[in-house]
Formats: sequence, C-alpha cells, structure tokens
Amino acid sequence: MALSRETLLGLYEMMVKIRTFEERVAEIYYEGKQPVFNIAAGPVPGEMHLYSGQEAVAAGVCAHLRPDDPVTSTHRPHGHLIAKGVDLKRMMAEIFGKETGLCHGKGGHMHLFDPELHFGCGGIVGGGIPHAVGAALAIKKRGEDRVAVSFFGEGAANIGAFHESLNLAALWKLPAVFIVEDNLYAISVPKTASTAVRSNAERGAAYGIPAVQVDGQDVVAVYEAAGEAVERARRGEGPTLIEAVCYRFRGHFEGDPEHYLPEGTKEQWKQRDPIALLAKQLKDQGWLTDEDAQAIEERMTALIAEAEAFARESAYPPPEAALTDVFVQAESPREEQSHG
Amino acid sequence: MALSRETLLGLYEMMVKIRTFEERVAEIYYEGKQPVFNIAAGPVPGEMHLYSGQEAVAAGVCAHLRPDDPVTSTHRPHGHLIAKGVDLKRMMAEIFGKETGLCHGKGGHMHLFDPELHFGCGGIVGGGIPHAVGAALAIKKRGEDRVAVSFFGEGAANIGAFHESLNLAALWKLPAVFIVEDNLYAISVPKTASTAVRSNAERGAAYGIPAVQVDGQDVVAVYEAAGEAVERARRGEGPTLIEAVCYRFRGHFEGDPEHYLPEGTKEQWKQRDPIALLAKQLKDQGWLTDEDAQAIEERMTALIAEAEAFARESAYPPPEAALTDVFVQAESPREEQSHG
Amino acid sequence: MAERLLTTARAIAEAIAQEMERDERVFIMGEDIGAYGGIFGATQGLLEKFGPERVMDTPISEMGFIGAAVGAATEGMRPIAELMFVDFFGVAMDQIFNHMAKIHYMSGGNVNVPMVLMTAIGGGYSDAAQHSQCLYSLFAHTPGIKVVVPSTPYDAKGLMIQAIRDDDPVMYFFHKGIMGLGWMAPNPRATGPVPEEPYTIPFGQADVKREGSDLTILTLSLMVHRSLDAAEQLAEEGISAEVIDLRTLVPLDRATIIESVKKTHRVLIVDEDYKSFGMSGELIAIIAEEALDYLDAPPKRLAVPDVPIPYSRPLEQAVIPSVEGIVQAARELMAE
Amino acid sequence: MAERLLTTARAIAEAIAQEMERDERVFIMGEDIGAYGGIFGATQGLLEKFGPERVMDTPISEMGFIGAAVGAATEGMRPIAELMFVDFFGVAMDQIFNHMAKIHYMSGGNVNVPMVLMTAIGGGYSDAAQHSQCLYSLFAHTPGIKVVVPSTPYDAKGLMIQAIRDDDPVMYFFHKGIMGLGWMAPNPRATGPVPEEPYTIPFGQADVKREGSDLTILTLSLMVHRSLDAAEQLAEEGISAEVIDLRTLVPLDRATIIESVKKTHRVLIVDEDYKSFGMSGELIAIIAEEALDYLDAPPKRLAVPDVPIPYSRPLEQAVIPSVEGIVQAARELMAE
Ligand SMILES: Cc1ncc(C[n+]2csc(CCOP(=O)(O)OP(=O)(O)O)c2C)c(N)n1
Ligand SMILES: Cc1ncc(C[n+]2csc(CCOP(=O)(O)OP(=O)(O)O)c2C)c(N)n1
Ligand SMILES: [Mg+2]
Ligand SMILES: [Mg+2]
Repeated sequence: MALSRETLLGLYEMMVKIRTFEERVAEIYYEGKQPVFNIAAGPVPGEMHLYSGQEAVAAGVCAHLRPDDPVTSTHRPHGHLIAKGVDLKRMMAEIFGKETGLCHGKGGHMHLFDPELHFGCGGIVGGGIPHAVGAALAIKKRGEDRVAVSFFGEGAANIGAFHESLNLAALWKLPAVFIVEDNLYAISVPKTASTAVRSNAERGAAYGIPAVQVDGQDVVAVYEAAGEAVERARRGEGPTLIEAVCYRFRGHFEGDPEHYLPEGTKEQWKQRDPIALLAKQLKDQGWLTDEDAQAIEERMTALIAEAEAFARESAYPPPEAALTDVFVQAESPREEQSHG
Repeated sequence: MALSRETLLGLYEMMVKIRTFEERVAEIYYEGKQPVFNIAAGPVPGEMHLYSGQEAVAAGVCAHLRPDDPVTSTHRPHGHLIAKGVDLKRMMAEIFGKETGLCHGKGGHMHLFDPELHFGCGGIVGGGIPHAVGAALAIKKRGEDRVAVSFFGEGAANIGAFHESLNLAALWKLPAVFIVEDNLYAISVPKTASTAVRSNAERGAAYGIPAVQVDGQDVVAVYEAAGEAVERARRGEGPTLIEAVCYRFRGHFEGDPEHYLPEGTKEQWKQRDPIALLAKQLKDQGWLTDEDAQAIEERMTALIAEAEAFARESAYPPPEAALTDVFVQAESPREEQSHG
Repeated sequence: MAERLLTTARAIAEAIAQEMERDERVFIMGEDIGAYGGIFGATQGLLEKFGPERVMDTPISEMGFIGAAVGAATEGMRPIAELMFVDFFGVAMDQIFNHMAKIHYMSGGNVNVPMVLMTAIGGGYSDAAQHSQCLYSLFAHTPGIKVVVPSTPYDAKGLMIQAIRDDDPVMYFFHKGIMGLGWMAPNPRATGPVPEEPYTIPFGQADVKREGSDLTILTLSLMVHRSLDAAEQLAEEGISAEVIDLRTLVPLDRATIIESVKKTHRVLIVDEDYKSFGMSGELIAIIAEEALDYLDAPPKRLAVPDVPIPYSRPLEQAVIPSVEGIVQAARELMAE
Repeated sequence: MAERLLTTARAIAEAIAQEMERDERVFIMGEDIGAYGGIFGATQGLLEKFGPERVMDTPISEMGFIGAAVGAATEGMRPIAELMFVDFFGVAMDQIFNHMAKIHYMSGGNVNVPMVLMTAIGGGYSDAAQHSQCLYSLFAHTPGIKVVVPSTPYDAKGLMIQAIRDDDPVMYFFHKGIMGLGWMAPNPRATGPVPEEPYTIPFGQADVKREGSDLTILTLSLMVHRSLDAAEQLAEEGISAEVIDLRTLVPLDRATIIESVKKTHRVLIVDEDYKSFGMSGELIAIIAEEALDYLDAPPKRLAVPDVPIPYSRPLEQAVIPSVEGIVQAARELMAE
C-alpha cells in the first residue's frame, strides 16, 4: 500500500529532526574537548552515543505510537525519544545536566525518562527489554489497547534478557513489539562475531513469534512492518519481532577511533542515507522540492537552537540535590500503625 | 541400525543401577523424617531431587562418553554422575555428608564434583550450561577430541544462560552437546506455562544448531540421537541440541505433595517406564531372561548396599574443616617479589 | 477473646491477600507461587482467591519477570515478585540493582517503582552453598532499595502491608526457619498472635524484643530467636542481655541502636550473613562513629566466618551462629 | 639507566602479555578486547601478539562468557575475562557469585577455578548511575573471591601477574581514572616507573604510600591519589597524614592497618564505593575490634553517601570524595 504524502512527509520531517538534533549535539559535545579530548570536559560530559544514520527505524516505528504507548530504549536513545514526541527543550537540558532537564540532571544522555510519553532507557545492554514486557503485562491486565515497544541493538539480542523477555511476551501473548536495530556492530564487534545466525528474525521461531527482517535504511519498509506489528499487538494477538538492518554513521560513541571498520564500508553505507533515500523518493513523486527540504531543515535547526538556548540558560541543580530522589518516601507513609 | 546385545544390556544395567541407587537413597532419606517430616533430620538432610524415571536419558547419552569428557549437570544429578561411571562409595558418602565423600562433605547431593570424570553440577537452574561451553572451549583450544555435555531441564531452557550458551557454542563451533530433559514440569509449573514453543528443538534454529526432540523413555532413541551428536562434536562440526521427553516418577523433590499433577497422568507415564520398556524389548529379542534381570538387580542392590555401608561407616568431617577450601592459596604463592 | 495465632507464612499470605483486595493494582508473580502456594508457603491460598491473572506462575526467568515487575511498576501497577531463594539473585541482579533500585533516582524523581521483591533466606537444614545464604547486606549496600527482614508472624504481616503500600522498591527477606513450615524443624516462635485486620509497621523502627542492661545484642530474622534463647540462658548466669530486632536495614533505626549501646556499654552483633564487608561491620562502624566513648569493651560479632555454607551437618552447624555460640560470645564480651 | 615509564593500562597489558607468553593456558575473553584493545586499553596490543584464538572478542553475553571462563578454568585453562564496566556485573553475578567463587569450596577443594575477572570501576566524568560505580565491597563480602584494587602502574603490573598465577579466582578492579587514558582528565600518577621483567606483588600486603603521624587514611584505587594530594595540603597545615593503599581487600592486610592506627590514633577511610554496608564499615569494625583503646577520636569515613551516581557535574562532584573533601574531613578528625 502506497503511503500518503502526509505520512511520508511526516516521516521525513522526523528523520531530519533527529539527524539535526544529533549532529548539533555532536558539535556541542566537542566544545571544551578540543584540542585535547577530555571526556569529562565541556558542556556535555560523559559518553555520547548518537543515532545518526538509524533515523528510519525510530521514525518508522514511532509513527504508529501514541504518547501513552510505552517505549524502552538503550544507551543510544535520542532518536527514539524524539520520534516519540519529546519536548526537545527538556531533553536537551537533561543532556546538559541542567535542573530543567527531564530528570533534573540526574539521568543524562543514557538515562532519559519521560513518564508522560511512557519512555525509559538506560545504559545496560538488554536492560530495557524486560521493562517492555512488564509494561505490556500492565496493559493487558487493564484491558487497554496500548502497545509496548522495546528498541535494542543486534548486540543485545545475544544477552539472556532478550531470550527471557521474548519467551514471556509470547507465552503471555502480550501487546509488545521488539525492534532489533541491527547496525552491524556492537562497539567494535561485528554481528558475524557475535551472532550465530544471520538474522535475528530467525529467532522468532524459538518463541513462536512472527518475525521479520527489514531494510532499516528504508523508512517505508520499517513503517509498514511496524504498522503490522503494532496493529497485531493492539488487537491482542501478541508480540512481534522486527530486525531492521541499518548503520551508525558516527561510530559507537563520540571519540570512537573506528579502527575496526573495514575500509570504505561506512562510505558505502552513507550512499544509502535513509534521509536522502526518502528525499529522493519524495522528489521523484513531486512531493518535495529542494526549497521544501531546506525549509524543513531550517525549521528543525531553529527548534533545536531554541532547545539548546533553553538548556544553556538553565541552571545546574544545586549540589544538595544529589541527595534527594533516592526514595519517594524517605519517611514511612503517614498512615498510623494500628497495632503494636 | 540395530544395537548390539552388549550395548543394550549395558544400557539396561546402567538404568537399573541408577534406579536402584535412587530408590535406596529415597529410603535412606526418610530415615529420621518419619512420622514427622523434618528436612534437617536423618542421615541425609536437605533437599533431595531424584532421577527415577529419567534413566534412559543419562544412560543413553553417557554411553557415548569417555571419563575425560566433561559433563555438567543440575540439582538432579545422580543419574548423570552414575552413568558417567562414578565410584558409588564416594558418591554415597558425599550424600551422607561424610569426610570420605567426593567433596569431603562440603557439597552434598546437589553439588557433586568428580574431577577425574570431569563432572560438575550445582543447584542454580541453568548455571552449568556456560561451564560446558567453557569446557568445550578448552577442548577446542587444545585440539582434543573430547566432548562437553550439559544436561538440564526444560525449565532451564527459559533462562538467559541457555540462550547465551547456545549462541556461544554455535558461534565458536564448539564440541558441545546440550541435552534438555523435558520431564514436563519445573517443580509445579508445566512446560505449557513456561515455554512458548512445544519443543525446545525449535530453538536450535535460533543458533543454527541441529536440534531434535526424542522420546526420552526410549533409551535406544536417546542413544542414537546422542551418538550422532557426540560424533558430530568429536569431528569438530559443532554443537547439537537434543530434547528428550521424559517424566520424573518421584515428584520434584522428596516431600513434593504433587497437588499440581492432573489426576492419573503419573500412572500413565509409569506405563512407559524406560527400564520396563527396554526389558521387554530385550526379552522379546531373547537377550534377557527373568533370571538375568533378577541377577542384574541383585548385583546392583549389592553394589549400592556396599556404597551405603561405606557411607555409614565413614566419619563426618571435623567442624574445623568448614574453614578450609575457601581458597587454594590462603597465602600468596611463595615466589619472591622481585621488586618493590 | 483468644488471640488468633498464625504462622509467619500465613501472616505473609494474609497481608498480600488483604492488599490485593484493597488495591487492584497489586498482583504477584513468581515460580510455583500459584497451585503450589509458594515453596515456603508465602502465597498459599492466593491463586484460589484471586485467580491466575493476579497470581502468576512464571517460567524460570528471573531476569525477565523481575524486570517485568519493574516495567509494570513504572506503568502504575504494584507488583510483588517472589525470588524463590535469595541465592538465585545473581541471575536477576542487573534488574534489581541497576533498574529497580535506580530508576527513581535516574529519572530525577519522576518515575516511581512501587514493587516488592520477596525472597527466602537462611540455612541450617543442609541445603548447602547455593540455597542457604542470607545476603541482605548486598542489597542494603545498594542505594535505592528498602530492606525488610522480619522475625515474627506479627512483624511479618505489618511489614509486608507497609512494603506493598510503600511507593519505593522494597526487598522483603523471610527466613525459612521462621515460616512455621510443617517440614522444617519446629520453631515455636514461628507461630504467634496476628490481628486479622490489616495493619502496618513503619520502616526504620527497630524493636526491642527483650530489654536488658549488661549488653546489647543487635540482630534480625531467625537470629532474633536464637538471641532470645541465648538471653534466657544468660539471664540464668546473671547476665542481662538486651535483644534488638532491627527489622529493617534500610532505613536503619540508628537511634534505637545508639540508645541501647549508651545504656549497656557493650554490643554483640549476631548475623547469619557472611561476616566481612556486610551488616556486622556497618553496625559496628555506626556505633564507633556515634558512641565510641560509651563502649566498655570492643564490639563483638558473630556471623558466618566468610566461608560458603557447607553441606555436612557438623560443618554447617559450625558456621551458622547457634544459641550456644551466642551465649559464649556474650560471656566473652562481658569478660573483657 | 632512566626508569621506564608506563601508563597503568600499558602496565596491565604488559603483565597479561608476559603471562600469556610464559603459560599457554592463559587466554583472554571479553567485549572489544581484540581489535579495539579494550575500552580502557587494558588489552592493547594483545590481539596482534597472540591472535584471535587467545584474545577473544565475545558477544554481549556476560553470563555466558564469564561462565565459560569458569568452565575452562575447571578444565585446566587459566582464563582472564574482562567485564567492561563493573556496573554490568548484575547480568553475570550468578556465575561470579555462585560458581566462580564457590566451586572450589563446594568440591571440597578438589576443583580449582584459576581465573581472573578484570573490570573497570569509578566515576567522576559524568557517566552516571550505571557506568560509574566501584562495587568492590560486594565481591569482598563474597567468600571465595580474591579482590585486588591497584592504584599505580607499578602495583597494577605486579598484582596482575600475581593474579594470573594465583590458583584462585581473582577479581581485579582498575579505576578508569588511573589508566592514563588519553581521553580522560590527566592524572600524573597514572604514568609511572614499571620494570620490564615480570614481577609479582603478594596479595594481602597493604602499601604505605605516605608515612605520617597524626592520622591514618585508609584507601585504595583512585582515592589513593586524592588522599596523597590531600596529605600534601594537610602537611602545609602541619597535619601529618599517613596514606595506606590497601591494594587487596581479600586478603586484607589487617596488621598494617592496626599498626598504623596504633601509631596515629586517628583514622579516616576514603572510599569511592557506597558508604553503608561496605568497605568503610568493615575497616572501622576491624579497628574497633582490634584497636579500640588506641582511638583518640571516632573513626571517620568519606564515601559516596548512599545515592546512585548522578549525571550532572555539580551533583556528581558533590558525591564522589574530592581532595578538598578529604582535607576537610581530616581537619575535622584532628579537631575531635
Ligand atoms: C550488559 C552490558 N554489557 C556491555 C555493555 C557495554 N556496551 C554498551 S553499548 C554496547 C554495544 C551495544 O551494541 P548493540 O546492542 O548492537 O547496540 P548499538 O550500540 O549498536 O546501538 C556495549 C557492549 C553494556 N552497556 N551493558
Ligand atoms: C535460577 C534458579 N531459579 C530457580 C530455582 C529453583 N528451582 C530448582 S529446580 C527448579 C525446577 C527446574 O526445572 P527443570 O529445569 O525442568 O528441571 P527438573 O527439576 O524438572 O529436572 C526450580 C525452579 C533454582 N534452583 N535456580
Ligand atoms: Mg549494534
Ligand atoms: Mg523439568
């Protein structure tokens, strides 16, 4: 089924938004880290895993999701959260470690939580997969038509939590969709050195789950596969596993020397930039002009500049704030002890 | 290929040996626990998981193994260790917690180690699977033709270690054989409530591993499937996954009320007692008479009585022994510090 | 009216049942908690009352289902998960340690994880190295987890209801030897008076289970019972031991500890966990920090002497603190 | 001849290389330890020297490959496994805790598990709650694991060789901030003299990194450096601090600790791990048990105040002990 102009333009805009965000974060990240790279320096310290190159996956999947559909993500979460519809200001402020950030500065780039969007992520590979199972379980218990989606990398598909989660989701027929983003590498380790099968879609059989591998550079392919999976889940027919084959354009994290890449492969993959691919298609269909494209880019740049300004102007949390939020109830609930 | 008389009689004897051992252990176990059951009382305290009913699996697999082939087992290890060729005296003494036991009383029924037989087991479900991978890795590194075998239950096939281990074994093409003993239950939880697929053989596909489900009450079926798998591994062609469908005749552990069993099912399964099945076949072939059978039983009973006497006569370790064996080297190696 | 007596196992199951009735967001997951009623009886009768949707037997996938409890909790449910033996924590520790415990903090307080992870602890019945540990210290060391370790049926019920109502992740450790199980060595104090109506016991309130003036015994769980038995014997020798049941390690009731030490000037820690780098060290450190000048003798501790739990009865009995061992340690403490 | 200077990372990689040359049973497994050379450089150059059979990149399957190391060790190999960050221990804890640590004991001493599990610890560079922890206390609490935590290139090499030659399972914790990485804040002491030939440093020998007479600072890893810097400042104020680098927690050099405290009568523990139920408590307990009467002031501890490590720089700097914090704590201790 051919997608409407509106849908395609929506996907396009979203991909541009993510790319623009990521590339701007990269620039900010290197502030204070040049000429000598010091991971602790600059306005954005710590590790930084960017999503550039994989935009088609986040955009294609999240286009089917409502704000109240739970999503769990990874150490590379920006794309998913943006596609889910986050307030870029609060997201950027978190990345800057500011009081106005999504987590008041306690989480940072790898630990972004947005309860309004039912979004969570974290730095432990595979750690979010069981959370999506639990969210889907909550949905099923309440008889709602929401869907829980878990994004993770092909590297994560070799950790125990993957197996346990898929089995539980299938066994309990939960409204969950599992998205493997196969960007070919887990840091420096290629999929061929980590995964005994070529495609994680072959692993659906181990749980009786419908599974498919799609071209993750082709946002339409992702959109269609995800649409089926999400609908299936909403109808109460259980989970789906999708592997989207894609590529990360910026290395595992900023500063990755990428010595492990076979020469020329990145350049080849960049020939299939998901944004350029869709732009070409849209232009071929007469649905996008160069001026349109430029306008979109400018709009996104402005949005992100606004988010950046907000982040920069925001204050850091006071040092004492480090001691709060360990517990909701530092004291016990106020209810009276009825005995003893 | 029809099996030789010698092979079949060997399998038969081994099954009888295991059964006789287990049933005698059960009797001993209840000493001091009647009329009131107290798990801490009697000559053999603690949990007791017996193997009666599943003998065809241990016998059929281990018939292909040499003493130097590593085997990892579970909380239900007696059958595997006996089939591997253990000294019954030292095994029984360990179960009694005696100084002369395999582990000088420190291990007990769930933690039996016999380094001469390259045998280990433990009480954590799935815990032994990665050890078999490591043993197979050691074998491969040394270019030996040994094979590492891991036994575990169908319940264990849902834990993360299963997934990680099978992927590693397949990826590294290790000489390993994975035996799922599907006795239909993990304590009270039936396979249908734990496993999203009917057969764990379907899970071989997730790792590109040859996988097969066999009738675990039929020792010949087990023997043949295991023979292929072991040979394949010895030839350096990688791992195999075998699921043997069987049944435990004595409940999960001694004292299991088994309320969860659908009425009559155990009786049905007992109709297919693996020992009786093979006895019938042997008798039909004229390779076993009632007298032969009785003689074998008596021989086994005598062997086990001898082991029991040894265990009973042996001393307990002295209390101070509790403090040794935490480390091989309580002090640092004697080598001199060459600097500093 | 005669007091109603319950075993600890029944007290826990009743607490869960009452909260499940009160709050439909509460449900429970674990291995063999349904038809079997829980290996240690903490969920007996729940399946019959609430059905398989709210009392869910799980596969042996602790990482998966404890992680699912975290995910369900962040979606507004109030799950209870049972980890059958605490010894199995290692297969699920990432979910416990990096997610359950930290999500509230990492989210800047915006996401709550209201769940209870309950688990069985303790040895003494020859279940050996992988089924006999206590390990509460590991979790008390971990920021973000409330650590509850009851010793009596009464406390068990009140602390469980408190745990379920608490908006934070709570780990609830019950000792097999206090559950009142028919197949364990009888412990008369494993059955006791438990009010029928729901009640709560606030966290962070230690309970002085016996008053005394010569030394303070700080302990919890089954060791409360052994310490009370020891105190009895010590009383006959003219030594008056105060027995304090900590009840919760996080939050910890420092005030009660310090007050008692300031009164008795001598302290013995009795702990079934491993000795080093755990609870016993922490308690001594707190006392040294806050009441150093009140100590008339070095603090003493009796704990598992940094060895795995051995199987053989004489070995196991040698490493788990016994009534005799406590009496002996108290005598030595008084002699210093 | 001028001393040869190496970073800690290079010292560790050299130690491993020398042992791999000496003993063909030694091999190493982990994520990104091959072509990448280890995220923290502890395996740089090894793949080139020894090839992919002995320097094995693994999938992200820590339970699997650490368990495989256990299995290979019991089969007579001497594996080294790298857990990239200690924070990830939770996905592999069962293998570490119930198998690696206990098999020797459970087998009655008949099976050895000669392996090294090395891992990166520490924060201070905004890597937040799941990538900044220290956690050595958790493993020191676990019977059956030797716990090594070096602070200098020299110690790192000698202790690594010792670890590989040891017949017991050893956990080896290196702090990212002492590795001498080009992409971290420079730490001048992360580069230091390291002899070329192989040498060992016995476990259980603390090292007095600076002598002093007014107070004893007990610490390890990066905090040795911060304590030495603090001692420098304190010296200017006329306070003479002794800085003891514990180097190994298991075995622990109690003698050196007690001797120093008996000399200085005051003790400050500096620990980058969580404060409660961990190393700092244990050290104070040992001192209270063995040297109570020598203490002129309550022992003091500076550690992460029982919160997860926050991301934002001012928050993180507030919770990880700093040079200023150590100076301040020492001053307070002297004033008591
Ligand atoms: C349990 C665990 N092991 C290892 C790591 C270190 N690590 C962080 S990201 C990563 C690679 C992840 O690869 P993949 O899942 O393919 O995601 P990608 O980075 O390619 O998006 C690794 C090994 C971790 N964070 N958690
Ligand atoms: C990690 C872990 N979880 C739970 C248990 C408790 N437990 C012991 S045996 C068992 C059932 C195992 O079932 P299965 O693997 O099918 O083996 P079987 O007992 O049927 O032989 C369970 C749940 C355990 N020992 N380890
Ligand atoms: Mg990847
Ligand atoms: Mg089973």
